[in-house]
Amino acid sequence: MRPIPTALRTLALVAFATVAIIPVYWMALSAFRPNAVVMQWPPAVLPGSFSLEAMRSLFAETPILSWLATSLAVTVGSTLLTVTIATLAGYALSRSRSRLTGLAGYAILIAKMLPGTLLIVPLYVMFFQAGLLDGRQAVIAVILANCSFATPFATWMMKAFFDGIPKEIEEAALIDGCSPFTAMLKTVLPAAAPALAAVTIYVFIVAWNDFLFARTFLPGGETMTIAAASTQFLGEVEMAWNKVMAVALIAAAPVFAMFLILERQFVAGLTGGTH
Amino acid sequence: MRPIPTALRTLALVAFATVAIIPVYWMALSAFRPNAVVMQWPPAVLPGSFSLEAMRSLFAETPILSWLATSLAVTVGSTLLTVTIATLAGYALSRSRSRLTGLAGYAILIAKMLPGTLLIVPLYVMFFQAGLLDGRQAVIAVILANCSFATPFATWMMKAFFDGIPKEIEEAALIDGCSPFTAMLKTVLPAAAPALAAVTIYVFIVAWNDFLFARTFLPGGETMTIAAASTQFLGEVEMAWNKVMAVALIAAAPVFAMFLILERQFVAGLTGGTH
Amino acid sequence: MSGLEIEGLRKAFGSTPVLRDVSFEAAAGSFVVIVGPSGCGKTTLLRSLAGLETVDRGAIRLDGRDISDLTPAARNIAMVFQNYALYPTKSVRENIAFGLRQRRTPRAEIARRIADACEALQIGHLLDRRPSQLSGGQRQRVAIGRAMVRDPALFLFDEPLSNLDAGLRNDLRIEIKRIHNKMGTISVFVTHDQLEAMSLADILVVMRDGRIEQIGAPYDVFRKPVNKFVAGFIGTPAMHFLAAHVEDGHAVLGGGSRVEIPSLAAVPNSTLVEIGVRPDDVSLVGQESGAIAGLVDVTQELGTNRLVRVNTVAGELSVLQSAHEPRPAGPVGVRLSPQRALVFLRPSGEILG
Amino acid sequence: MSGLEIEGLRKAFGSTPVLRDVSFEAAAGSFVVIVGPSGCGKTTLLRSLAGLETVDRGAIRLDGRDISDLTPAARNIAMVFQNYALYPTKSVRENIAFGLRQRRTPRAEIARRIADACEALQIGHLLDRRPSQLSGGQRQRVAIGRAMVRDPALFLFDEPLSNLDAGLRNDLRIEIKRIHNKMGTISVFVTHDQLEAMSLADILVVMRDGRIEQIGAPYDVFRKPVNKFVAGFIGTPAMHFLAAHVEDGHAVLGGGSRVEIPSLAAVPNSTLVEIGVRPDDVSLVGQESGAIAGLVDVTQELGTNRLVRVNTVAGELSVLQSAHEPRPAGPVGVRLSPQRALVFLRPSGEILG
Repeated sequence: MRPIPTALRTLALVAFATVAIIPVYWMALSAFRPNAVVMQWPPAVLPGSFSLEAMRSLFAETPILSWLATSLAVTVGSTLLTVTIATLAGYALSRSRSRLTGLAGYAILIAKMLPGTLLIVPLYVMFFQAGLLDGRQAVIAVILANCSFATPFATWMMKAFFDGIPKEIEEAALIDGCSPFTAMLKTVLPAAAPALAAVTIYVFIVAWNDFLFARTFLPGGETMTIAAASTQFLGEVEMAWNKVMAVALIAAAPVFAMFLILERQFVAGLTGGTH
Repeated sequence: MRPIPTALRTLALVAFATVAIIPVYWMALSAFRPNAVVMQWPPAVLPGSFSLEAMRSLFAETPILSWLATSLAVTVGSTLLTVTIATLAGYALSRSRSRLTGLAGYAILIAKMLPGTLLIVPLYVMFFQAGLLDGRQAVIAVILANCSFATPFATWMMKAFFDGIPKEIEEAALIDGCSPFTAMLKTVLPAAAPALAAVTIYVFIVAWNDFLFARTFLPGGETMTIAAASTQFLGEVEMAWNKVMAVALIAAAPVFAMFLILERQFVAGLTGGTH
Repeated sequence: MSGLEIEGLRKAFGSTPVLRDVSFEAAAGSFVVIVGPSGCGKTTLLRSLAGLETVDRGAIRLDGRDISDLTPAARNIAMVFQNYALYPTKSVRENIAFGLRQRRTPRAEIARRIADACEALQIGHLLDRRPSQLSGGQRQRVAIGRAMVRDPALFLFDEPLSNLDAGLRNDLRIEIKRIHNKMGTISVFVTHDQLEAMSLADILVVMRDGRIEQIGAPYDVFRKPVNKFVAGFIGTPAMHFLAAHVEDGHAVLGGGSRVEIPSLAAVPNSTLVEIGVRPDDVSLVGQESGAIAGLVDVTQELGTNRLVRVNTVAGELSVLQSAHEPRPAGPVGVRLSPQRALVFLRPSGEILG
Repeated sequence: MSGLEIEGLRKAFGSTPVLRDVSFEAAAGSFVVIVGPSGCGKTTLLRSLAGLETVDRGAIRLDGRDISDLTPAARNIAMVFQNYALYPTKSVRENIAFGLRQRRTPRAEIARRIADACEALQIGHLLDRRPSQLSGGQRQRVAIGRAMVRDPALFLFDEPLSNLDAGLRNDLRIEIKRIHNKMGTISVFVTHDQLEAMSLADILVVMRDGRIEQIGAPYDVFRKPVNKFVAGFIGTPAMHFLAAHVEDGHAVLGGGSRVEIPSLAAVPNSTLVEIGVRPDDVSLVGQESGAIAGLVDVTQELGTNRLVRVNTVAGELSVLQSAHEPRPAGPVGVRLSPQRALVFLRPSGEILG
């Protein structure tokens, strides 16, 4: 039986592919074309006219290496901080029986919905008052902001995963001679490896791609992340579109790489199963 | 048994609360204070010094009503478009047995990870070439961009929910005398109401809060969304911080309201159960 | 012909055959139970009857009409699913009425039929609830009611009781049989539980690997299985098998015990066989001559009876004895009842005679 | 004293009492099965023995030592969980060795004990696999092995077989009993399945609502239940109850049938009672005088036997008869066996005499 007609299904999938896949395809294509080909109308939709012109001028004319370094600092800092908090809080929420837990879970659900735009104004004011927005130490502000943004969902992911690890496993360890702390360390944490990987990827991607916090808090120039820098050519009168696409592609590459490497853990972590 | 010490749990929850809740609290507090109180150091952390000064000057001195109207147009458009595509594609993916489905599911998982920053450059180029970035019609560009960003996760949510509705329900309807199409319409769609609500909220929030696309595609001035407008005061030499917080609060209010109204459906939709 | 005829059904998923030439007939009013281990094709067979699967070859005739190519809606059948498959957003009343509404049954007639179903299934007080507010047993009652009001020519049951606990399962089994007896239509019931199958069936269909192994009345299948698979699958506690070879009309078991079995009289010497023994066809005796020597392993009280597992020189055996008797321990003798023992050929597993 | 003594255990979750003064003793080597409907407190009792729950009052003594306040690690117990609770990231070998490693058992000793467990449970070929690569039955074998190698003073089983299917459940039941017999420690086994409880127990503990209703050998509990709850809970097929009142040493049933029951001789007239009748204590006879008149409702084949449900004037009864006999239908008579009938007082449910 086919409960829905094939035509409808095909249509839906094509619509989906159009909105989700084509922009990425177009970016990859344009980054390796001469600007003239990119600008022609109607556009050349099939691959062809390979050129490294954009890449070469990028490394020659922009502080792209410094942007990448800033991105790396922000990303590593945000990831370490967030994963630590999310793991501890997620475990605490998952294993606690008290009323407080229900409330905290509720708070997370709300906080999960808070977008960066909502956070940025109060964070800006707080960081400014704390003197964090001067020069290079603004990187710390970006890290804290990313953490503030990513912690709720990361905590929720860890909690959901810990929820899927039966508490009987720790109880078996207690009976087998462990203390509560070693029981967690030796039985639950190893089992949570897929969730840790998933949360790491999530925070990595959020932090690496952050545009809002970096653009708002960082002073600019060389001290800018690659993701934020990638948009700064937009709207110029004479745009080198292939160059813009090349920056965007370089900014996107680590995300794709990370995803492809850790994809299996990530899926396991998302689906939350221990088996 | 308490598998983890109370101290550790408390610490984790406090860390969580700090990063996730305090900024919101601070924003709500500051929006209703005189600027002098907001700026004082050390900050006054408890409520007090109520004032409507910021709100009043906001409505008097900025085109805030036009910003709200633009936000509304962008949000309604994005939501309608995305929910329609996500529902059809999610149902098709959930009920199809073909190989194609596995591939499409995989594509969604990847696309889910693509942040707005990655999309923006190719989208800008495409929209520019299509002539969508002139004046007020740029609102359409923002709608398409939001849809491109939100569709993968929305589709995944709908698919996950449809997956939780046993196909036997449609089969029972077939046996009870329905055609495949009426079976879906009369039995599956009503059951998917919580998922529709959840996806609607998700897209609504994404679109309402979008900063990146609005800031990049919209011409500015009166044609700007409230979320994007809320940050444009940051970095001014003489900041009226309470005014900034007030804009941020107004920008956030509909999200909170929507969340509180539809919260029950949303949770049901997230957890994906029909029962 | 009035009744259900299935002729040469074949179906494959990709290159995996799931139904290989399945044929049987059932007269009007019979209760057919299809039983077999998981993956034997029983559910696919049922779904083919419903029209939820298309078959590659073969015909399904209901009351003389070929329904093989009809849509599920046009077959005049009703089905009860394992997971109940109630419409989650509709009330119990709307669930039951849905099929009748789709067929534009008059309002008064719908009300009358719902009232009948409520009486038969004691679900009258649930009519305004949603499925999510019901227990598993209540949900399945409603699903049975939804099938019943349609007054179909064929009732299909796809393991309807396997999500329920033991007590409820037994109650609902009796109610299903009662409703079947009252309505007089044909029912086809799929289960993997052989005791459930035995207790419900007029016609028992035992399947394995997409084929029908045996069809018959439950007691006939129990007493005269056609092969070792059926013998081992049907019956609780399960049959034990002892390897043996034939010598002058006797079965010579491991350890050398000889048992004279009537059906072996004409079998050539040295034929390899297996002797199938049900726990109620053997008895514990002293360590006397002629008995198979063994050691009591584990005893299990069952209430009126007791099941004694004995490790004998010929293999493992279970013996059912009255719980009145003293609990055995240590070395014992086991005596088979030669009239009741079944003989299977090795390695084919076919029954002898 | 050697053995397990439990004295006056009480526990409440909030204001809901789950254990109300639970006491029993079990000698060394006994197999105790705690059985009862869900929510009766049986699992809480077991977890209290393990130290996973603290009790509000009462004492637990194991071989004379009060273990009530010890940590789970210090109690020298082992436990098998319903969901197996294997360590998911460790191999089977590491799972089994974990408890011994934590206790710094020498390497050679660990290897020896693992070898023993592998032999007893036939899991030698699984040692290098992960739990996720095992079937449910294999996982539970490994969990039993993990408990076994610890050589504890007390084995705890928390419904270990309820996630397995019927055949496997029976096999593992026998293996658990075998291992228990071999090791000679005390086992406490919790289940909601009364047949499993009967078949495993030396000492059967029937619980309801946080209290122990009856303790005894399985056959004694089956034949001499202390009240209607235990009588109805223990035994398959289940006991039926017929309302009656006493008149001159007879029970007068609904419809007026009179049955002389020895234990009623000294009971005052008009006392309200219920007569408990197991299906194997009644027989079908013709519609002769003295028999209870009834109509056959549903018959269920069970293999060697057949269960016949009869609607009588006195109430619903089930009759177990040999499947050899012709299948009954229509009006019949039912005769009780007065010696086997149990009499319960109404409304208390206490047994008479």
